[in-house]
Formats: sequence, C-alpha cells, structure tokens
Amino acid sequence: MELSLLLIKGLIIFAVFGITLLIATYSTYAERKVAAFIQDRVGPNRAGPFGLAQPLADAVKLFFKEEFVPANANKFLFIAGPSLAMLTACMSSAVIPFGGTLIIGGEAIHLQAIEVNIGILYVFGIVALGVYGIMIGGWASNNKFSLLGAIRAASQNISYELAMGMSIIALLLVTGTLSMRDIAAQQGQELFGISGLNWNIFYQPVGFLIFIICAFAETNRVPFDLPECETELVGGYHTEYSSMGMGLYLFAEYVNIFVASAVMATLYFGGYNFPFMHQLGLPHNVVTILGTVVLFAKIFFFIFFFMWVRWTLPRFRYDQLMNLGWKILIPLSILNVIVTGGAILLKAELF
Amino acid sequence: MTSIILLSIFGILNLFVGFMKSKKVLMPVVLLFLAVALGATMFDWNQPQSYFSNMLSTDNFSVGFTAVMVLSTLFILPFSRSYVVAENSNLAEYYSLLLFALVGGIMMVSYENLLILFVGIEIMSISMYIIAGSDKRNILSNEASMKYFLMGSFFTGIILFGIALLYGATGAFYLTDIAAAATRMDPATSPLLLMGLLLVLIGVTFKIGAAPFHFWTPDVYEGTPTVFTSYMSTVVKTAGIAAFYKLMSAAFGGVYDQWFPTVVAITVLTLLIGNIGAVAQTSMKRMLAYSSISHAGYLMIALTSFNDRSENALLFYSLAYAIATIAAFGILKYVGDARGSDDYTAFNGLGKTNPLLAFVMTVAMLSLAGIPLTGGFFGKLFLFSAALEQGMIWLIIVAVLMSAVGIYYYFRVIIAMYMRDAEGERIAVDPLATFTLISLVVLTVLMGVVPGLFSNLL
Amino acid sequence: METTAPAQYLPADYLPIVIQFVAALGFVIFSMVVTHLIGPKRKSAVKHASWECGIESKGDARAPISIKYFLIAILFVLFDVEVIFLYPWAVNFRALGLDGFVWMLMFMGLLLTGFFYVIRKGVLKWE
Amino acid sequence: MLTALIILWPALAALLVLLVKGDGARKIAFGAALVELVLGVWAWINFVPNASTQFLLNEPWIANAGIMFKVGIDGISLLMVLLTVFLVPLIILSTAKHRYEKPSSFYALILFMQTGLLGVFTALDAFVFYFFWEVALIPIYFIAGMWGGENRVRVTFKFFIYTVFGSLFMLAAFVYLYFQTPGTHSSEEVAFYQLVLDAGTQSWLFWFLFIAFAIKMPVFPFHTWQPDTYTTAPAAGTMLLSGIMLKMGIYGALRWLLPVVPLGVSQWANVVLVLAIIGIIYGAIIAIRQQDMKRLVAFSSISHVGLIAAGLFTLNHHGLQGAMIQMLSHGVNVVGMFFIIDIIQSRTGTREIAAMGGITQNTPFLSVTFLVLLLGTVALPLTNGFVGEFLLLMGVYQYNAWMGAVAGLTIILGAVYMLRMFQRVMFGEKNEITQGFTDLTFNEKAVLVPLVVMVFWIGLHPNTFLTISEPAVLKLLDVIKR
Amino acid sequence: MNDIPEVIRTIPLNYYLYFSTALFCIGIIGVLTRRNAIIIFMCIELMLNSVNLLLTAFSSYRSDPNGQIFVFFIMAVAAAEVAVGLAIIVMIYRNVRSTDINILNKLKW
Repeated sequence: MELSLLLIKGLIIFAVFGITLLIATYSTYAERKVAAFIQDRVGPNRAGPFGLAQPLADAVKLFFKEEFVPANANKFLFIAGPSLAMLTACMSSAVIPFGGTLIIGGEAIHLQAIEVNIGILYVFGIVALGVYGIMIGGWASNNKFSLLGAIRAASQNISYELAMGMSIIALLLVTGTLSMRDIAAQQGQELFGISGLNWNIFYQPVGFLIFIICAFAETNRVPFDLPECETELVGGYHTEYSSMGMGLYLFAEYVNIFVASAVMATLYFGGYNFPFMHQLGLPHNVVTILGTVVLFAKIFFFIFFFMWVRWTLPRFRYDQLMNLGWKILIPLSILNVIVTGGAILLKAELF
Repeated sequence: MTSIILLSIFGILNLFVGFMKSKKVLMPVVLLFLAVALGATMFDWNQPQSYFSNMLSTDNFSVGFTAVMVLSTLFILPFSRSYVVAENSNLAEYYSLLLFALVGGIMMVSYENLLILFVGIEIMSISMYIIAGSDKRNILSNEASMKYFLMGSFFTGIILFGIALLYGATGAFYLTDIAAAATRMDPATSPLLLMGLLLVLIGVTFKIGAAPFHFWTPDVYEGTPTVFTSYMSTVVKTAGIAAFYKLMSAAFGGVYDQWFPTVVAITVLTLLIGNIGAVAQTSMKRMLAYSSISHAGYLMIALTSFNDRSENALLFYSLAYAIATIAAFGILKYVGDARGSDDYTAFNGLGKTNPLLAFVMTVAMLSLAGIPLTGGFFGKLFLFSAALEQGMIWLIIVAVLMSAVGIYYYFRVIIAMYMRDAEGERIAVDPLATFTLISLVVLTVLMGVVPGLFSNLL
Repeated sequence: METTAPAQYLPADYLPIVIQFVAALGFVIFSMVVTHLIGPKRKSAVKHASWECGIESKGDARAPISIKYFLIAILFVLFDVEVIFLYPWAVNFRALGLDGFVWMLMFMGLLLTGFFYVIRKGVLKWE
Repeated sequence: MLTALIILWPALAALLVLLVKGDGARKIAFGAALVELVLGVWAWINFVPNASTQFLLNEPWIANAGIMFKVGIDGISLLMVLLTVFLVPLIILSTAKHRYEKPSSFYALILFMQTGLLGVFTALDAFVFYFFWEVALIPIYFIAGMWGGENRVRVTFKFFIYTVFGSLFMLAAFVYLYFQTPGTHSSEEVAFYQLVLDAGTQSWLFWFLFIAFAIKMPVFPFHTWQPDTYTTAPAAGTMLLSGIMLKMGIYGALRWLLPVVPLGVSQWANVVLVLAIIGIIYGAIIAIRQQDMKRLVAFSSISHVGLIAAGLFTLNHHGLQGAMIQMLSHGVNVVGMFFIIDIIQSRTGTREIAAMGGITQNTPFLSVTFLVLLLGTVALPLTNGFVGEFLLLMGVYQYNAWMGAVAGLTIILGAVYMLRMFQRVMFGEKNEITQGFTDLTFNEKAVLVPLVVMVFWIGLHPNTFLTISEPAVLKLLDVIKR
Repeated sequence: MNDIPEVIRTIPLNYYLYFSTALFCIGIIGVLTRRNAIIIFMCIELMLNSVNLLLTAFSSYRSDPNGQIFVFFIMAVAAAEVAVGLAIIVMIYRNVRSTDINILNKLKW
C-alpha cells in the first residue's frame, strides 16, 4: 500500500475514532436529556449552555477520582477488565462504511477505515470479545455481586449472540457477501424505481427485529441490563470500580451502542444510501457527503431509540430474559433463515 | 453406511424415548435398535459401495468389524439392567452415547479419508469421555473421566498434527492418494511423511491402549462403571485396531519397511507390559484392563504380519476377544455389585454359590487365555500363523511366552471361583443377563469347535 | 452484484486494523495511566474489603455458582460452532441452490432436534 | 464315522451326566463308559491288522486354511484307544466309595477328559491333535484342583502352567511345519511326514516339540510337577493322569516327533537317552526314600516312563514295540497300584508306609491282587511288565550296550522299593490303624479283577497286542528311516 | 476469497511449519508440565489450533481446499470437546473443589 493511501486511511481511522468517542461522550449527555424529557424534567443544564459541557465535566471528575483496587482482587485482571471492554468497543467500528467514495484528484477514496471481505465476521468477533472485559472485571473484583453480575452478563451475551448470528445468516442469504461495503453498496440499488431504497429491512423485517433485540441484550441495555441491575446486584460487574475503570466500562457501553446503531443502519437501513440519491442529479462527491450525513442521522435515531426504550420499558426478570433468548428468538431466527432461503429459491425458480 | 445413519437416528430417538416416565422401556428399545442396525449392516455384506465422494466405503472388512461392534454392544447392554432398575435419570443419554460411539466406531472402520477417521475417532472418544464419568458422584469415575479426557484429547492433537504433516507431505487425505504419494516418494528422504506417520502411529497406539501409551487404561477402566468398561475394552478397542490396520494397509502398505520395526517394537512392548502388569494386580478389573492391553498386543501381531491371512485373523480374534471380555465384565459387574469389591477375592467360592456364573467366567477366562475349545485359541492360532508365515519367529516366541504368563492371571480367577471357600451368598442374576451369558458361552465354544464358520469371512 | 473490494489482499492491507488497534490501546492506556497518576490514594482496610452492602464480607466470592450458567456456556459453544458452519453456506447460498438448501435443512433439523432435546431436558428452566 | 463316535460319545455323555444330580451321576457315567468300552472293542474287532489307518473321518474344519478334521485309527492308535476305554470305566467304578461334592461335575469332567484323550490318540492332523491335547488338560486340571488334597491350588496350577507352557511350543512348531508344507498348506500327519527339512531347522523344531512331550511324560528334568500333582490329586485324577494322560506324551513323541523331525531326533537322541536314563535311576532312588505310598508310586512312575522314553528314542523295532506294550502294562499297573493305595488310605486314613503293617492277615484278596500288580510293576516274568521292559531294554541295549546296562538297573531298583513297600505295609505286626482292616468289597474286586486279568493276559500272551501295533510301528520306522 | 491463499503464500511455507511446530510443542510441554486441568486443557486447544494453522498453510500452498475443510471439522470437534471437557472439569470441581490434577490420585497410574 502506498504511503499516501496509508495516510488517508490513517486519517479516516482517527476521524472515525474521534467521532466514536465524541458520540459516545455526548450519548451520556443525550441519555440524560432524553430521560429528563421523558420524565418531564430539565436534565443537566449547569455546565455550559444547556449543560453541553456536562460530559466533559464528568470525564474530568472520573479522572480525578481515586483509582481503587480491592485488597483481595487480582490487580492485573482488575485493570485489564475495563481496558479490554473499551478496547474491543473501539475496535469494532473499523469496518463500518461511513460513506460511499469521494473522488479527489481522480482517486476514489472509500469513507471506511478498513475494507475486509469478512466485515461482518470481524464485527462479531470483536464484539464477542467484549464479554471478556466484563467477565474478567467481575471475576477479578472478588466480590459476590460483581461475579454474579459478570456471569449473568456473560451468559446473557452468549445467549443472544446465537440469535443474532442466526438473524445475520438470514441477511447473508439475501446479500450473498460478508463485506460491509458490498452490503451497503447493494442497498443503493433501485427498488420500485427509487434508487437508494433497496434496504434490507424490506427483505428482513423479522431478522431486523431479532437483531435489534439482541443488540439491546449485547450492549446490556434496558430491558436487558440485568448484569448491573442495581436492585439486585448493586452495580453488577463494576461494583468495585471507581475512577477511569468505572469510566471505561460506562464509556464502552455507549461506544457499543453507537457501533450497534451503525451496524443496524448499515445492514438493514441502507447505510449511507437514501432514497432518490441518484435521481437528484447531484455530483458524486455531494451525494457521498449527503450519504454520510444521512447515515449519521440513522445512527442517531437508533441511539435515541436505545434511550427511548430505556426510559420506557421495565427490566426483564432473569428467567424471562433467558426464555426470550433461547425459546423465542433462536427458534424464530432459525425459522427466519429457512423461510428466507425458501423464498429466495422460490423466487429464483419462478422468475 | 446404512448402519451409520440408522444408529444416528436411533441415538437421537432414544434421547426422546428417555423422556418417558418409565425407564423400563429403554432397554428393549435400544436392543431393538441395535438388532435393526445389525440387520441393516448385514445387507451390505458382499456389496461394496462408497459414499460421500469416496470418503467412506463399505466393504466386507468394514461390515465385518461393524457387525462385531454392534453385536458386542448388543451383548453388553443386558448387563446394564441394574441401572434401569435404579431409575438412573440419565440412562437414556448413556445409551444414546453408546449408540453414538458406535457410529464413531463404524466410521473408524469404514473410512477412506483421514477426515472421516478423525471425526470417527472423536465421536467415539468424546462419547466415551462422558461415559467414563457417568457415575457422577463417584470420585473414581470422575477421575477416570478426567484422565481419559485429558489424555485422549492430547493424543487426538498428536494424531491431528500427524495428519497435517501427512497432508503437507502428500497433499491428500484420501488413503489411496496417500498410498500413491508415499510409494512414489522415497519415505526415507521425506521427514514430513515419516514424522506424520510416526505421530499418527503414536496417537492410534494410544487409542487402542498399546504400550508405551497404555498407562491410562488401568486407571480409566477401574474408575468407569463396569458395564461401560466392557464397552471400552471391546467396541472401542475393536474400532481402534481395525482403523489402525486399515490405515497401515491402505495408506502405508507400500512403505511397510519404514514402519515395520516400530510396530514390532510396540507389539512386543505391549505384550510384555500387558501381561506382566496383569500378573501384579489384585483387582479383577485392573487385571482385565491390563489383559486388554495385552490383547491389543496380540491384535497388533496382525499388523506386523500384514498378509492376506491377517485380516481374517484380526476379525476372528476381535470377535473372540470381545465375546469373552463381555462375559468377564458382565459377571464382574454382578459379583462386584453383590460383594462390593472388584478383587479376586470377591470371586471366592463362586463355583459353589453360582455355578452358572462361574462356568461362564471359566469359559471366558479360558478363551482369553487361548486354551482350545474356545474361540480365543483359534484367534491366537490364526494370528500367530499369520505372523509365522511372515517368518517372525522371535515375535511369536515372545507372544507364546506371554500367553503362558497370561494363563497365570486368568487362572487366578478360576482358582478363586472353584478352589476357595465361598464367602458370600448366591448372587441373583436376571433372566436376560443369564440368557446373554449363555449365548456368549455358546458362541465362544462354537468359535472354538467349528472355527471354520468365522475364519474366512473377509 | 458489483464488487468494490480490492482484487488482491496483501498483509499490508490489514495495517489499518493495526492502526486502529494502536489508537484504541493508546486511548485506554492513556486514560488508565492518567487517572492512576492524578487520582488521590488513601488506603484503609475497610475500604479495601469487598463491598457487600456494608455487611462484613464472608468467605471467598469465587464460590461455585448455579450449574445452569455452565450449561448455558456449554450450549453456546456447541450452537455457536454450528452457526459458524452456516456462514459459508449462507454466502454461497445461491451457488449451492436447492441441494444446498435441502442439506442445510437437514442440518437445521438436527440442530433443532438437539435444541428441542435441551429444552425438554429442562436445561433452560430457571427457577 | 466310528472314530467320530468314539471321540464324541463321552462328551455327549458328559453333558447328560451334568444334568443328573447326586449318586445317579456316577452310575450314568459308568454306563456311558461301558458303552464306550463296547465301541472300542467293536473297533478292535473290525480292525484289519495291517499298517493302514482305518475308520477314517476327514471333514473340512477350517476350510480356508486347508485344515481338516482328520481322525482315524491305526495299530498304534488302537492300542491307546483300547487302553483308554478299558481304564476309564474302572476308574469311575473305583470312586464308588468316595462321596465327592458335586458328583455330576466330577464324572462329567472324567468323561469329558476321555473325549480329549481319545481325540489325541486318533488325531491325524496336527491342529486336531493339539486341540484335543489341550482339551484333555482342562478337565484334569479341574478334577485335581477342585477335589484334590491340601495345596491343591498351588500344585495343580503349577502342573497346568507347566504343561501349557510346553504345549505352546509344540503349537508354534506345528504352525511352522504347517507353513513348510507345499502348496495350499496342510497340517495333516502325512504332509508333515513328507517334509524334508534341513538339519538345523529340525534341530530346534525337535526341542520345541520335545519339551511339550517331555513335560507330559514326564522325562527328567521336566518332571518336577509330577510327584506333587499325583500326590494331591484325588485317586481318580491320579489314575487318569498316570494311567492314560502320561501316555499322551509318549504317544505324541511317537507320532509327531520321531517321524516328523528324524534328523533332529538322531542329532539329539543321545541327550534324550541320557536324560531318560538319569530319570530312571533318579526316580528309583527317590522312590526308595519315600515314606508316602502315593509319592513312592509317583516316583516309580518317573522311573518307568524314563525307560519307555529311552526305548522310544532308540528308534529300533524292539524299542518301539516295547514302548507300545509297556504303555499298556504301565497303564494297567499304575492304575491298580494307585487304586490299592486309595483303598488302604480310605481304610486307614493315611498313606504313611511306616504307620502300617500286617494288613495281609485279614485281607487275602487284597494281598493277592496287590502282589500281582506289584510284581507286574517290577517286571517279573509272566507278568505284563516283563514283556515291555524286556523289549525296551533290548532296544536300548541294541542302541548302546552301556546304556542298556545302566537302564537295566531299573528292574533291580524297582524290586527294591516295591517289595520294601509291600513288606512294610502288608506284613509285620498289626497296629491300631490296620486293626480293623477289611477285605475288598465287591466294587473293588470289580475294579481289580480286570486289571489282574490284564496283567496276566499281557504277560502270557503279549502277541494279542503286539500284533496290532506291529505293522504300524514298522511303517513308522520306515518313515523315520527315510 | 480466492486471493487469500496468495497472501498466505507470500510467507515461506517453512515458516508456517516452524511456527505451528513451535506452538504444538508449547502445547505438549504445557500438557506435560502443568498441573491445573484447565491450563492443560487450554494447552490441548493450542495444539489443535497449531494444527489448524498448519493445515491452512498447506492447503493454501497446494491450492487445495481440502485442508481448510479439515480445519472446519477440527473446529467443530474441538467445540464438542470443549463442551465435554468443561463439563468434566466442572463435575470434578464440584466434587473436590479443585482443578489440580494432583488431587486425582485415587487411581494409581
């Protein structure tokens, strides 16, 4: 790879990274604002205009807190836990295509950090590693609540990962590729004569439903936040954490929400494509930039959706959670795969 | 092939049969399954066929050994009656695991591709790891399971590395391709091939419990519940040795000279360790474990001789050995349960309290010792003949000497039964087991009087 | 379907992943080190004990927990691997056609049988 | 077919006996043995005295390996068959007084053993021979082990291991020979006879085969199992062992050693002869020192068998014929001796020579039969022992005069220990244990009278038997000298 | 995905061989020297994965997909083995409260 290309890639990576962190940071703010709105309160409003500096203040506060390690904890793992959680959260955004191609000086530049032809597997691989962060942290704390929280988190995550994988398989039947870029590009095709509307959600509504439910569970969000449900487990796996250890866990959660939203938007909601994108007759680069904007709009919507749900729905009981995962979602996703496969074959047969 | 499919389906079905309230129905159902599978196997007789783009083939060799294994299982199951009576909550699972292990075993005897061999070995081994630990509350059983598992998967890794090296050297997993490549290139100059062969050899040696990788056998056999031990020492061993033979003959027959010394060394070592180890035991179960090692040695004589006699000899010996061993373990189970010990002393006076059990045990021991009138004698005779035809006199001298040693420990049981005073009450044996024992004796004697019926099948 | 992926991959093509990894790692290390350096340190025996709602902590936290969790973990391992087998199939679904579909139906059938068995066995029953 | 019937009948009868409980077992077993005797005599009557093998049965056994189930009777076999069918009913009858535990098993085993013995004596295929050789061993092991005296476990086990160990070598040799036969291999006797092997091979084959037979006979120094086993086994077991089973070894050597590896034999005959003669002297000397009557007879048996072995390996007509006739005589005599010892033991409760005396005074019948058998054993002219030992000594003398001279000592030494025993036991003062000694019962007479008759029959008209075996022996010699 | 083999082929085959052999040997040494059942188990998995690597390398160099198919099977089987292995370890742990294999000495070797 030439150096220039590498530089551009590096630039994109750092941009994506920065945006990720930024969005994650402001998600905390958004969350509180949304909560306030739903509960008819004001929300943070002291730091900066409309309280916009609140996340920064929180971050600074976390930095200055005492870094506390319980006496009989495993020191190394205790620190490794949150680090790993954060690390994996940050890695997974690498393969998401944030836009089409920008043509600068005759050279096409993809607005994507890395293209690997197994992008979906990459995301899944990295996300699956996230469980280790929680598990290690909870175990290393040597606290009963932490351990229980960690184990709950682990079994919840792995349970929903199965249904998630299955729902993705149905999607793959439609797309025929594992590359995120290809999947995004496919959705730019025409549907009913409207370009940029060939979204997978129209082919995979059930799959999407399963996917989003699983995404909630994977990110430990309400109504699936049993690993940290304070009524039962104090703080769950991060009971013993303070300062940035705590901070990284919280942060990782929001990064994961962002990534999950981005993946959902890319896989099911057309990614950077938007209706009539090719019919408006705009220049290529403009379309690309517009597309990126549209993608972020979709992502924000999903992030909002996450928060909306959080402040609307009560938490599941653990057995309900497991039953939902194993006895409803998994069979449903398998059925979905079979129906999808059958439909595709039928279509190939008939037309 | 039919038997593989049937047994897999039966295994699954059986799991669901296990949901029924009464466990009593399990045994008849499984016996029926096995009988059907046995029948289906026999349909493939003299009708060689291959499946899955030649990865699997049924010929008389595979059908023969499949029949031996299915038959063995059929004979073993009746002895698990007490588990049925005890309403063991996981009984259906254990039965299914036996069926699955059988599937693995069948794959091991009918493979044409190392992939199938590997999958077969693993299906069988993994089932056996669980079976070994089936007495969950018993620490001995736990330990057996753990040891078997750790050792087993370790040696699986070694086999796999060997297979990978063979693949690197020959570029194929098919036995025929490997054979072609192995004869084409001079193995002496191909370290990859030799190393691969050696590693696979080591791994398979472990699986059949031959020295120097035999050390797990006594421990695992002792810890495992007796009925399942008999399964291990018969079905698993049969599958292992048949797979071993097939591998050596189909893939490495052309480079016989390369591996011959190693295999002879293993054989001799196995014979020595198995027999001498058995002499030192006070526990009948451990003795049978060592005896199974020694029989692995006898079976390996077929590998070293490696001519057109040895296949038949192998089949005959496997059958004779399996039948006798099943009878021995079956009785050991009854005696062990009733007298609370697996030692020789538990058998004291059995000839007075239970003449039938004692008689069957005597026949089994005579067969294992290779005394005429039993199948074991002709098994040994055929194996030794095959080796002698190849001119391996020294090997046979060792084997003969070790057979004489074998008589020593097998007869200790007979002595205990007939020449010591009874210590216990009469042991109750249910009719099905009695019937099985009698059939085992009849079969053993039949093999020992008219061996011609079984000796030229392949 | 148009493929925009580069025609050939070289090890160097995966460099961006390394960059991203370095960036993320850098961020994590940075934050942990900084908080370590600037945070206060006050030691106290009570504070360093495991937190159990203010009650004196008893025993080791790492005690055996319900077997159910292990079962879930084991089931996951099995099912996840089965799911992995579906990926190549799904990607090449159109090429494999009806035959592939039927085979996979058998595979799924077995998977579901196993699944059904597990449910009947009560593995997923939580009290 | 007759051969098959002869072989199989006792086995069938054994199964029948197994089903009978209690004392009936003995009666049925005795009946079966009498039927077997009739069959044997029937074979004798129909036997055409020439060198050929008669009543041949030749069925495929292990077809693919060319192994046939081939049995038949020639002159040598017939003598052994007759000996067996004659002795077994007497042995069964001799147990009448004993109340054995589980009689059905006991008598079934005896009959079963008879099958093995007859199979050995009629086998014409090496593997059939080996098969029956081992089959005969199992019942005697159980007879001795289950109904024997003290130390029976250890002693019988030693005996079993010893013999099996030896016979495994024989098996190995047979398998080797089998592969030397041309074409699709065969293990038939004639095929082995036709083999031409080089001297080196024959040399080691000789030892492989010889060890098996030497242990069975037993020849010095392979005899160590014998005295203990004879002493420990129940009377019937001892009679079976010494009367018939011992002949298996001699017969085996005659049939499967001498003609198969003649070069090997000629190479080692000297060694064997020396061993045999050492055995003669050794057995006799030890016998002199024995206090236990049963042990005394056991050692005397070693001595006598040594002579037979010596005669055998002289490889001349007299030696072989002597061996044949002496096998018969020894069978008759030794069974009689052991039975009488059993009678004495059952009346007095001991076998100690020193503890007894004066039995003659109230037992005329016993004394006479004992004396006759004893004189037969010490080879007094007109008794059976004389014919056999005379021929044997002649054979050995022909082979080597010095050896013949030393071997001749057997008669003198035999007379010493036998007569000494007779004198101490039967004459002298009565004491408390021999006080109430009663004479023979009807059953005992029924056993002893036929034996006494045989002693004189063989002694006075040995040609009845010699003519049976003569052609076969001559033919055998031809094969050996080929 | 036809190009991945070419990527793999930019590194000499022997390097793969050395590397996976090294991994394999580490696994073996681990199995032989460690006393904790879980660690032994992990070492076994390491051995299996070194085989996977080797098979993939060979497969690429020979442009023969069979090797990779084999890898799939190894993975599936290894998963089953993991499941069973963990179950056994848990079973033992619940009985003796330890995963140290030295505790398992009720049966003499």
